[in-house]
Amino acid sequence: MLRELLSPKRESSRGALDGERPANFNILVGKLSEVLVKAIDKPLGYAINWGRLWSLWPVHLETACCSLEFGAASGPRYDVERFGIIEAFGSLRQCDLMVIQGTVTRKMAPRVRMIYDQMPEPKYVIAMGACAITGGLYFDSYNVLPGIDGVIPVDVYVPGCPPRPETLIQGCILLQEKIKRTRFR
Amino acid sequence: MGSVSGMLRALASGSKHLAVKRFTLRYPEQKLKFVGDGYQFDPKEGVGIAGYRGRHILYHDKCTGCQLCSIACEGIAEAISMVKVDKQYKQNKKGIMPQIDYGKCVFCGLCVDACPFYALFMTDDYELAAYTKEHLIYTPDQLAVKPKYQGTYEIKIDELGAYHDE
Amino acid sequence: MLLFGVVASVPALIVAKMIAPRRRFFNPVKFMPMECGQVPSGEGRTRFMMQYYSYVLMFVVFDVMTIFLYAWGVSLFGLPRAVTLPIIIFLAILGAALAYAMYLSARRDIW
Amino acid sequence: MGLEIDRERIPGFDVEGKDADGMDKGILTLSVGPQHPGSGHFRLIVKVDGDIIVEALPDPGYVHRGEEKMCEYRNYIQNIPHLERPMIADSCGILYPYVLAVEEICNIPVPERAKYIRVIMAELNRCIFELYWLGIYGIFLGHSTMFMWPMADRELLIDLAEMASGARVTHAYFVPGGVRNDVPDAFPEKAKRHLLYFRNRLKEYKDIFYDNPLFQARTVGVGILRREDAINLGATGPVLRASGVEHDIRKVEPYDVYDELDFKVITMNEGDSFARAYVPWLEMYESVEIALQALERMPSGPVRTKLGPNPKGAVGEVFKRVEAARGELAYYLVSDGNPKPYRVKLSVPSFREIPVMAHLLKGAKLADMPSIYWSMNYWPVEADR
Amino acid sequence: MSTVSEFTFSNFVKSVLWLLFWILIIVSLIALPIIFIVLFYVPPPVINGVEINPYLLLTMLTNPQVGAPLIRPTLESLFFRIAVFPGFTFAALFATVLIFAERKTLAKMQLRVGPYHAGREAFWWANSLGGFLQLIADLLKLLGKEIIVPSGADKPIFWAAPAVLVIAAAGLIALIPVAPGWVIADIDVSLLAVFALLGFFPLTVLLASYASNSKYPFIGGLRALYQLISYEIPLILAVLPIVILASTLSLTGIVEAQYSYWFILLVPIGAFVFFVTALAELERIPFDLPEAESEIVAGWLTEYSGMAYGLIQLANYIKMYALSALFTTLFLGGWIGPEFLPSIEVFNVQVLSSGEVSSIFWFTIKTFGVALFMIIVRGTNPRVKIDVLLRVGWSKLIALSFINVFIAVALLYLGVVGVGH
Amino acid sequence: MSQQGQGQASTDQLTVEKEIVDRVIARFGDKVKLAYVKPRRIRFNVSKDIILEFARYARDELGFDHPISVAGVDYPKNKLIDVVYHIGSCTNDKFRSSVLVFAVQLDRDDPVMPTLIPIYRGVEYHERETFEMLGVIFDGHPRLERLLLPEDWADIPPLRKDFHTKGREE
Repeated sequence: MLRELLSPKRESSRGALDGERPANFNILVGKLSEVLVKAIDKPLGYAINWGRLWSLWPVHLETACCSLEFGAASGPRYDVERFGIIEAFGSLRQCDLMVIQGTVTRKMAPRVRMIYDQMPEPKYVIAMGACAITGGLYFDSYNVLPGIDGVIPVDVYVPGCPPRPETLIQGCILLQEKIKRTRFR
Repeated sequence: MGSVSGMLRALASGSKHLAVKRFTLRYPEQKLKFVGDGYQFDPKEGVGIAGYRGRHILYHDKCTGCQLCSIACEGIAEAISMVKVDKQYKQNKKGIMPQIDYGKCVFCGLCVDACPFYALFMTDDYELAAYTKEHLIYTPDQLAVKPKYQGTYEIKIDELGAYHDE
Repeated sequence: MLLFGVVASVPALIVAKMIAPRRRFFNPVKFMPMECGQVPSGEGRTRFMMQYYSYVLMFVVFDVMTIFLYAWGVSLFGLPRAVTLPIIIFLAILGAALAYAMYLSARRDIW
Repeated sequence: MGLEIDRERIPGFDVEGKDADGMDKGILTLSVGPQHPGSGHFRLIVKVDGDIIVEALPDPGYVHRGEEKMCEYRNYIQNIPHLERPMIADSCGILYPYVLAVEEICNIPVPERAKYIRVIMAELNRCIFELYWLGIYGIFLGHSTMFMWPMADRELLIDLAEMASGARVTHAYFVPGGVRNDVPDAFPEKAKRHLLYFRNRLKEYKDIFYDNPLFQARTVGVGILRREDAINLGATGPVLRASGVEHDIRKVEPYDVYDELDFKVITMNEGDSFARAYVPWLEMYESVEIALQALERMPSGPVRTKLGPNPKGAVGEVFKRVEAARGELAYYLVSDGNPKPYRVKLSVPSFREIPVMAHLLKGAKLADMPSIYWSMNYWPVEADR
Repeated sequence: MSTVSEFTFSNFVKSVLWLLFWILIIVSLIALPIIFIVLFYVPPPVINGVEINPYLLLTMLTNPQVGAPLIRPTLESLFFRIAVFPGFTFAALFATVLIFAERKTLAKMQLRVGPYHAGREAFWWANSLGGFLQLIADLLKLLGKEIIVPSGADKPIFWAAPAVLVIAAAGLIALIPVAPGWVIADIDVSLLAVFALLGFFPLTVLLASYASNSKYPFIGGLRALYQLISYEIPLILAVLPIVILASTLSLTGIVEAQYSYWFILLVPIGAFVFFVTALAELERIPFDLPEAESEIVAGWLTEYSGMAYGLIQLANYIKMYALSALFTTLFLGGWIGPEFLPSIEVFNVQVLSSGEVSSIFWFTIKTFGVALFMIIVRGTNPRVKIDVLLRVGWSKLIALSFINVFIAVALLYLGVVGVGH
Repeated sequence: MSQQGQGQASTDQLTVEKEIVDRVIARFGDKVKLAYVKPRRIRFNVSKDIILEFARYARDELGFDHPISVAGVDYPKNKLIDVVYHIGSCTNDKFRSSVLVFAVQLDRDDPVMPTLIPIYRGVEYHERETFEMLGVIFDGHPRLERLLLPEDWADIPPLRKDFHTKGREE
């Protein structure tokens, strides 16, 4: 699915269907702009996407008890800073990764959405723990959301209750794979 | 002066740790060693056998489709549902086996405690992250696979401090 | 050098502004002042009680005085020794004022 | 029903700070949380006048998951996994009184070895929690090294707990009638090795943290809780003991085998943030001592009483309390004779610290907020349940 | 915008080749004509009496020896000094190394690894760098990050503040002598200029925080102001004995006055006070009150995102370099040290003399040592409170500085040291 | 009722508990009802008219000085809500291992009782929680408002027995 979306075939077909700019508008200008886009945008896109892979700064948002294992993951034994993930930024304006650490209650959900909205683009979301994925243990609780998909889009699911730090690191590696394959905006 | 000496001692203590061995387990290359083959349960004794509680393993030749694991999970996380399997086993007349949704499972191991036929155990596998929720649902066939996980590293303690080593 | 600072920093901002991703639609929530996930309440810039105000006053006085000392310090080697005495007196006055201010500050809680 | 709520006064989205009264005085309403590096999953509405906090209103409930209601739908065994979730840093501590209560109401005997294993696990968990707490205390005061060292040493004990129970933090290890599985054969030796090393490591914290004059400048004399206030506000655990009250459930009302073990109750008389940070550090030595003693005396034998699938409780009620890492943790359990409890009430230490926190923050400086807030041994998930 | 099909190394190489191809075409079609037009109207620069014309440049491509005598004059030209060596590039590089050193040293102190894996999927040699690519990744990420300006902010000030901070930091490094003669702006009162520039930062912080129109930055800005109040006077007083002993306000002169004794041996108290106040000036732990996370989120940085944040951090670390260098200059004898390194020669033409190379080496080593000590202090201490800082600054540090001044005067009058010594 | 059939504790070791019971009965007589005496646990059922008096007596005379828990229990069959206070003691060495339990039985349709904040300041948040979870109104409480539930909660209090979570209606 992802690969189909991103394949060059689709790009060329979309260019033909675009119609905004007639193909014979001005050969020189049209070609030059295309050349500029090709020449600058593509390598820069690669470079910046590569930068994003290795510089995921998680926002300091704790929604429930999985924050414990998140803390352990940034501790010396697992040390996610090896992967460029530093859990030391106070403000959400400097962050680009949101790890939902556990249960999202009905009281927390609007805040989570607001924090997500206020983060600068691009931003990625990891759902950590069974509660964040489906509600987990609290599937029949009156105050817990059944997963956070309805609130914010999720990139990677990390199961466990709470997940081991290793699993979280594995999720981060999966997220890096995903960023690699997505389009640079 | 007391404060100055306190400051100096703090600095000395911090600098001293520049010589202590790093504690980090370099995870993707190094993996932890656990006790045993994962958590198991002996229904005759009524006592579990110590081990890590990771992903389940299902022995198809022992599972009778009795649904006890599913019932045990009902009040906990509703992670286990019984699904039809293609193959027929003589001990499993109904042809149903547990399918586990790891998006819901909390790895408490009470389903293992509930299984009276030594069919459902847990393993050391914890690398379960996925891109979609569907990938987190493990069918009986996936559950039967023994994980290829092999960890060898554990904590060593000596005069250089605690660190991870084989 | 200052000009070079401009040359080095402004393009970075402009380039970042140019290539940074933007969403098509305008999301007003994003541009709200950040307040820990809450909708901000009240003004961001309020009248704020100026605590440690006396330190500010002291600073205004002392900052000028200390710079005067530099003129003395630079030329000290060339000056006759007798000239140092007034400076010592000047420093003593400064020190006394400071000590009095610190004494007052110890007696007041809100300083 | 009388449930009309004055919506204007709900501590919620947009009510505070808008009153013209507060604006004129230059009072700034800060929302500390839920996304705040100094709050966790909790919100403090702090009104500051310059640098002084004039009022601090705790606003918990961001992790309220309805544990008590969920208990009524599950039987006694199924309640175990979710009842330890409110406090996974100390999951044995929060499960302990529940297991004791169920044992009393269902009349289940416990083997002797299981009692010792429980004590060892409870003490390990106490240390695990205190270390995590200490680490966060360090990072709250801007001391990143003090976050990392306790985190590293905590992993030594987590390794032990994982060896015995099979999970890093959510052990689900205690069950009515004992523990779920016997500890592995290698456990006692490894436990001794790790505990002795850990006890040596504890000394390191003194130089860099407790004796550091900058740390003392931030905590000594800050947020002094007087003895009478501590008692009357219902403070518990290290907070209470730091105010000079010698009250420890392990001594006052010994459960399992605590009356056979030799340990001291740590108290300090200052009642400030420093004392509240120092008492847990001293208690960790005692915990290591208790665990070592229990390892020595642990008899062999069975570890679990075999039960039917659905134990039924007798009609009646029990109130069981233990000393968890944060203080007195009690369960009030009402049974109507069914396999499911009629009502389970958790009285958690964190919830009891909320009024203490509000009391201490009033009149403190804004910079003292982290040191007071986190010295309360407060864990929002547990308080919200 | 183009799309990226898959991130593989071959794709990357392909795109780079593609880029080179089109650059060639653009160069030949547009750039070359423009160059010729420019050359027609603008006279070529003259270095050391030699006219740098295209012919010479082309000759240098085949016969580099021709360029050798031109290297030294190039190094001495003002543009090179501002842009490259004692100037911006050197400072930015030094700042980068400092960020890396800080992260790695703190990690080692905290028993962990620190940044390590960055870039290992694309470059096989990435791990051997021990994570240095991490900084490039951070930079690229920040470059491609959205910059949010909160509604109600004063946009010009909000945008200008990061640039102003970088500019002021750049101004600082212009005044610091790296080796004999190697200084961009060698003015007589450079010490006073340093103080003037240092006073610039908290004011910018205050403006930026006020422009953000948010509560936490507001408090952070006020804290920056209080912090300025508490450390500024001890900072100025701590340097006064140096001025007394060296009888000059020029940094070069101060270094030259230390050929017999480093001033840290004569006025250790001043060095201590200066170090503490430099930490406060840098807003580093234990004095990072304006950015105290656990109290006021990120202080005055709260609303800054993307490259604006990146520039502020860059300015901070350039400032850290500048203040370490200032400490070296004032107390550790600047570039002074034994000459032991060989001179650098290109085609038998001496580019840098042995003394210059050694001077630069000693200066760099000392500055790095001071910065490393700052990092260790950061790793071992918690943050202080603003009232403690004010009280300590006004009672203890000022008293120490006065004692210091008297020591210097006494040393001078006792004839122990002095300019003529 | 739940607390019947539990008063028959073994009578030999319960001297401390007996002493508390005797002193309370001597002071209040018939106004309080002894529900049970178990080792270290004594429960009285107190009517809401004398609850303040009772609590003050327990604090000042008996030394039960800090609240451990305030729990509400809903009994729809009896149309009652029990508000159960568990009070412990730190200062009285004799009683410190005991927990004094006293319950107020309120009408389920109109659960109003006076607040105990004047006597035990620590019950403030416990009582707010009980108000929120069971709808018990505490007269004189300064901040009787939402505590744990979301601001827009519009259902009946969740710990009442006629509140059922989704999928669990029985």
